[in-house]
Amino acid sequence: MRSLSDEELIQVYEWMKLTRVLDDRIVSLWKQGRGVGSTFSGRGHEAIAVGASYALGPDDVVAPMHRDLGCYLVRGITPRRILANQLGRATGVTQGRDANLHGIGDLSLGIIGFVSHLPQSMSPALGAAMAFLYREEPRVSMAFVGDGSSSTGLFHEVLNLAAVQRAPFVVVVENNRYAYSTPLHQQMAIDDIADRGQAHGVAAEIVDGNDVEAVHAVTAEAIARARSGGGPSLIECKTMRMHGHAIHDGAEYVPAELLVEWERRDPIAHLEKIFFERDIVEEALIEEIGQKCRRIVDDAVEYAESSSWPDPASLEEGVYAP
Amino acid sequence: MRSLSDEELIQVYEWMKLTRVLDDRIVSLWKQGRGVGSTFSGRGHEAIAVGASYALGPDDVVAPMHRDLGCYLVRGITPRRILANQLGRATGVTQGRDANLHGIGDLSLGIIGFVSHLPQSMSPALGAAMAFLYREEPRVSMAFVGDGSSSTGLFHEVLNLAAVQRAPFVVVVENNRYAYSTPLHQQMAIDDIADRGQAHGVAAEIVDGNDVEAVHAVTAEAIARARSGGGPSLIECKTMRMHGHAIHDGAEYVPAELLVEWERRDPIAHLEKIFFERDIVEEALIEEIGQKCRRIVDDAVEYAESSSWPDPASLEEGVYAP
Amino acid sequence: MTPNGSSGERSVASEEDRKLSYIEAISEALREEMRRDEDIIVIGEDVGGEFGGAFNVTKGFEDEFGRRRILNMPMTENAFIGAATGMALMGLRPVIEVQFADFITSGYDAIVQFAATNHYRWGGAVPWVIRAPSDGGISSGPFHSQNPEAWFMHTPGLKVVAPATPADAKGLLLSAIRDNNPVIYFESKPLYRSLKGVVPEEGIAIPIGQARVAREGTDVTIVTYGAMVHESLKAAEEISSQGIDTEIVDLRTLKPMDCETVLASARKTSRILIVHSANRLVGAGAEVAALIADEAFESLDAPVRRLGGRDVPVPFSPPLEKAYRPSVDDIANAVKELVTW
Amino acid sequence: MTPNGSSGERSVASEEDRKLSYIEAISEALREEMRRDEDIIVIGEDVGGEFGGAFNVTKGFEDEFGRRRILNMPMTENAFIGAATGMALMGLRPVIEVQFADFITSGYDAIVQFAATNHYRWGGAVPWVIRAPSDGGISSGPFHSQNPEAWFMHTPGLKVVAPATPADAKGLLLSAIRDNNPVIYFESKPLYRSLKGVVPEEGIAIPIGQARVAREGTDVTIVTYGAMVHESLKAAEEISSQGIDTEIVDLRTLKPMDCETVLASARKTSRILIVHSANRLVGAGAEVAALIADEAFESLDAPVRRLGGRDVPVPFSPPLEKAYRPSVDDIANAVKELVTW
Ligand SMILES: Cc1ncc(C[n+]2csc(CCOP(=O)(O)OP(=O)(O)O)c2C)c(N)n1
Ligand SMILES: Cc1ncc(C[n+]2csc(CCOP(=O)(O)OP(=O)(O)O)c2C)c(N)n1
Ligand SMILES: [Mg+2]
Ligand SMILES: [Mg+2]
Repeated sequence: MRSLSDEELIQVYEWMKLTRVLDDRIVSLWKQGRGVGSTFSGRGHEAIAVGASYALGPDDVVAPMHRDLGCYLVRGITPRRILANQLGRATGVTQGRDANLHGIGDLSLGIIGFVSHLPQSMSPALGAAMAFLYREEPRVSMAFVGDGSSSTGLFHEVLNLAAVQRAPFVVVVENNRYAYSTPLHQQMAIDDIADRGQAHGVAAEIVDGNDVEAVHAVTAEAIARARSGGGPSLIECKTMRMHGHAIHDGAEYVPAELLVEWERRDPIAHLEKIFFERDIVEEALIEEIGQKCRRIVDDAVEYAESSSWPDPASLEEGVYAP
Repeated sequence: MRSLSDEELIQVYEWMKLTRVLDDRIVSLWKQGRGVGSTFSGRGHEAIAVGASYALGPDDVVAPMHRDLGCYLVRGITPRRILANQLGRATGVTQGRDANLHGIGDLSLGIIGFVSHLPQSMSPALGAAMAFLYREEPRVSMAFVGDGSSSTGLFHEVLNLAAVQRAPFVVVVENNRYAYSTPLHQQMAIDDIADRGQAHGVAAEIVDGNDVEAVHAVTAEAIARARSGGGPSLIECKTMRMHGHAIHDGAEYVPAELLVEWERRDPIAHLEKIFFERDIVEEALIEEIGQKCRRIVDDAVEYAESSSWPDPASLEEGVYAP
Repeated sequence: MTPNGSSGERSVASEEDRKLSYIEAISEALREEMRRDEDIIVIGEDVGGEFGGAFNVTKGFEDEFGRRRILNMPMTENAFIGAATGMALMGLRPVIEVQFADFITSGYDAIVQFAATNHYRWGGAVPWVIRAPSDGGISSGPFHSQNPEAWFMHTPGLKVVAPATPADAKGLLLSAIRDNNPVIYFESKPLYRSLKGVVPEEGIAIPIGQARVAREGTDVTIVTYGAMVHESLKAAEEISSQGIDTEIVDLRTLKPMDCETVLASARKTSRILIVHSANRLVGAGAEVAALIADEAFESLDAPVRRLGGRDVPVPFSPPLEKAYRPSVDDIANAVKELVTW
Repeated sequence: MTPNGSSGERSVASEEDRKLSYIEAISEALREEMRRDEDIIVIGEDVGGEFGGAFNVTKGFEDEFGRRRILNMPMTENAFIGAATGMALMGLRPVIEVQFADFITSGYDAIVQFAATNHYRWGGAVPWVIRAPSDGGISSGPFHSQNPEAWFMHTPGLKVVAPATPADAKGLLLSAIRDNNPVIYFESKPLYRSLKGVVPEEGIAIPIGQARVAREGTDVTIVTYGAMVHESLKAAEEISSQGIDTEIVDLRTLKPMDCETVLASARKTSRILIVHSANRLVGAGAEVAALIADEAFESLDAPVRRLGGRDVPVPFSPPLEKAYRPSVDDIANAVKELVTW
């Protein structure tokens, strides 16, 4: 299950750590009342968001969602732009038009921004893959969705269409056991979301979503297959949502044991353990990376909080493309 | 595969024959320019429509569609009411409000009328099953859909929800190899629609849709399971659409060999062969049944054509229930 | 308070007790109806468990009514609204919660194609209610702030209500549940906890199709509904000091609309402003304006004016959203312009 | 006709040749654009093969352009409209066919939530067109006769066009395809083969947002679009013998609407009738009436009148459908009433 060199693994760790530090900071800003509107935490999803994105090439396209902070970062959206977006500033990706991680799209970085209606960004992501097919470009498109999304009709329409078109398309399902307050067994009568691939002739695989090496290896394989004309894949990453659905949600409906169990499997701690076991890095480097991440995030907070608000006079600009 | 007594099989034959005679008559009326709007033929689907409906009890509910003339008949909608509906008369089931077989619903007969948006009647049919669960009534609900419908998102949402609720619900897929002009391989990358059950934990079975005994046996089993708390089933009936999509469609896109092959497997001729092989009926009875059906249909045509048109003054009546 | 309390005591006590927030009034109406009628079930995402919905409207309902009546759904609006239609056809009265009004589009076919047309087509009545938490003004961004009521007013076969007060929230929900047709009940999120009001304990149903004169006046009429009723009331207070006497018609029901009340007020004041938070363009207000321009034309002394959301997705950032929505100032200024026209 | 023919010869020959039916004009526009621009692809149900769509608009296209550009879809409107959005984001220009305008609701989220809002939110342009065969009058029943344009006019970020003539059908399709935004192009089924007209061979794009005065007149204005332009023209001819001189404004684009042309005509004639086949209630005409009642109020000499479909599902049976739709007589009578008002 190793598809990453030691150096790459350290890079992956840096992204995961930055994701965690930024995520923690967002949570604390909101708890302090310094946020605007609502926000989401992707705590626990770092291995998926980073591991899968890291397997993509620069010309590939990805449609991340609300738990995928790490993906935005890996693709090149800076913490400054993300925080400014979350705080509704003119310097945010959407210039104050869309909320938290919604709408964080940037074609120059190959990112399709999502809308709340889940999983509506799956189909544009598939469309990107169909455009690559049409133009005979060796590019791949990837979409992230949750367990909840896997019960929607659109999820199935998209998988089926991807299979019929043999599109270079990879779907990463982040099965974090809950859709808002609704546990898996109230959402579906199957054990593995990967089984949904069979309904459409889409190759499917299950992976430990808290093991970044495993996530990367499986995704990299799916991407390679897609790139060489082998069609779409579905990858189910098993994980756990470690905070509430959104910032205001205390998630009292989640049994405490479940959180304890999954805290033990924290993806970042897991990777650190691997580092020590395999003697890849010294503790000092871990410390250093942590500090670097905190500096980046400190800077981003300052940047975002001192950024100006959008000009109300710009309200009606940009609805239409010129 | 035998779940019907000889007598029942003769009854089933009568329904299939009546379906065929009425269907043929509708086609010829429209070809003669005596029709109103468009219409559909269900030729080739008689074993499915009749076989599956015949397995239901009087208190069960069914949501048939545009190829299921036989189902409406078995449930008790008379040829008079059907033809009057197709001709837009005040005496039709929808009093001239809905077209051809659309909207042919009648709660007193346990029929939910369908809308064009496919397969929108699946979810009300599931809702009926959920109402039976809630009221602890030993009733079952059945929905018919085509191969085309099995690729829609709603199909999957409904199967999933049915499985989670363990609803007494049976879905009959009429896989007639085409959705309008689109052949199966352009619709899906799988061979058997039954595979779609696995995505949701729904028991699935494949059956020869031109063999009414087989259709009945499999459906009866699924109904019995549903009625005793065993949850939903998916039954894929393999068949062929023998005419164009609708009356105006010459279906030039269908290879002639395919039609020749399936004509050899005509469900009514197949049952007649069984009758002779098993020595169940004499030729005279077949002849008699045919004549009876033609008389019923002649009467229905006369009734419908001499029925009055709806009163334009009634246009705005009935939009709302009192 | 006991039912035996003297009437004097009772009314004092109850006036105190019976101040409910807008959202409490919704919960109470639903709970009372469910106690009264076993055919009522609740269906939607996250409505069950300890949680009781994204806004906790059905908190505690699963405990009281059991899991069979409080159906937690997977994220499948199209399927579960359609399923509710089937339940309704079988004689139940499902109350559907869409988590935000914005997500009603994910079940659009089930609503506008199936449920809305069913009774007309073959006579099967569909007595369900969709509770749709709508409207913005609270930095929720383009997908948690929408006001889609106009789409459903354009759809034959639906009824559409939009209460502006706790008493109406309760009374209209009672009527919506008891109605034998599909009713979309638009809740005003900005009023959920900010607005309190006296709510009769005994369920007093507010008839569907009746507007309410929220303020009597003689100089100008504001026709409005939902949260904008309160912005309009504030504006009216503000300008009353300048001697302008504003009448405010709270539509309460958008479909079928109470044309008589609207026209009577238009004929009385001769000057009309229409206000809503939904997009102005082809919104509910366009219909009101068209109605007045046709049937009260002779009475008009000034142009029929409309204020509504701008023709952009509801923006997230506070300064943008503020510019997007009609404000008390916008309303006051528009009224002043009309009066001096 | 050769490009080298003398101009005299050419115009005679071309006038003859160049009479196309409304639907031929659509096919021609699409074919010409596809020859010009490799980024244009066609996507929809049954659009490929020998068949070329339910109305054969793309018949022969697969032969000419290959299967890679003519994408036959499974019955998955939500997915394939969304996929078209993704293609558009990658720089292609998909032309989507929904088989009937009625089925556009099955892809509602993909249209109103994703595609419409995208450019505003993060700047990704979505240059697609949805071709939507709409309107009735030909006994197609409630689900093959709908006119859903008002819903999309209410939606920020979309453009909406509705050509009434073969020349406009071609010219507006060219503009829609070249536009960098999502455009919904409503085709009028009743005009498909019944209406012929001269269509310029060279693609002359009709700008989006420009109305057309289809008939000049001085006494009264009819504002209309689509098939009702022709019913209005007939009514105008009929009553011209009674000395009533009717002006007809064909909107052509519904969003963004050409308010100037509408208002100019309203100010000129002072009497307005609005006509469309879509449900009158909260329809496109409500917006036109509201616009006029506001901005041309001073010029009005009579109430602003509207004729539209009744607030019922489009009925199937001919006598009912006839009663449902505005007729030439209805239009003529409404105009006469306005003129004598
Ligand atoms: C179509 C639709 N319906 C309802 C919602 C409200 N909603 C937001 S997130 C969510 C749960 C999503 O669960 P899942 O897909 O598992 O993602 P997670 O939040 O667990 O990562 C719901 C129901 C929505 N966003 N879209
Ligand atoms: C949502 C939706 N999109 C498009 C159509 C147009 N349409 C009518 S029938 C049909 C094909 C249906 O195929 P299938 O489900 O296999 O049923 P069959 O007609 O073959 O029995 C299509 C595309 C529709 N009815 N509904
Ligand atoms: Mg989840
Ligand atoms: Mg089929």
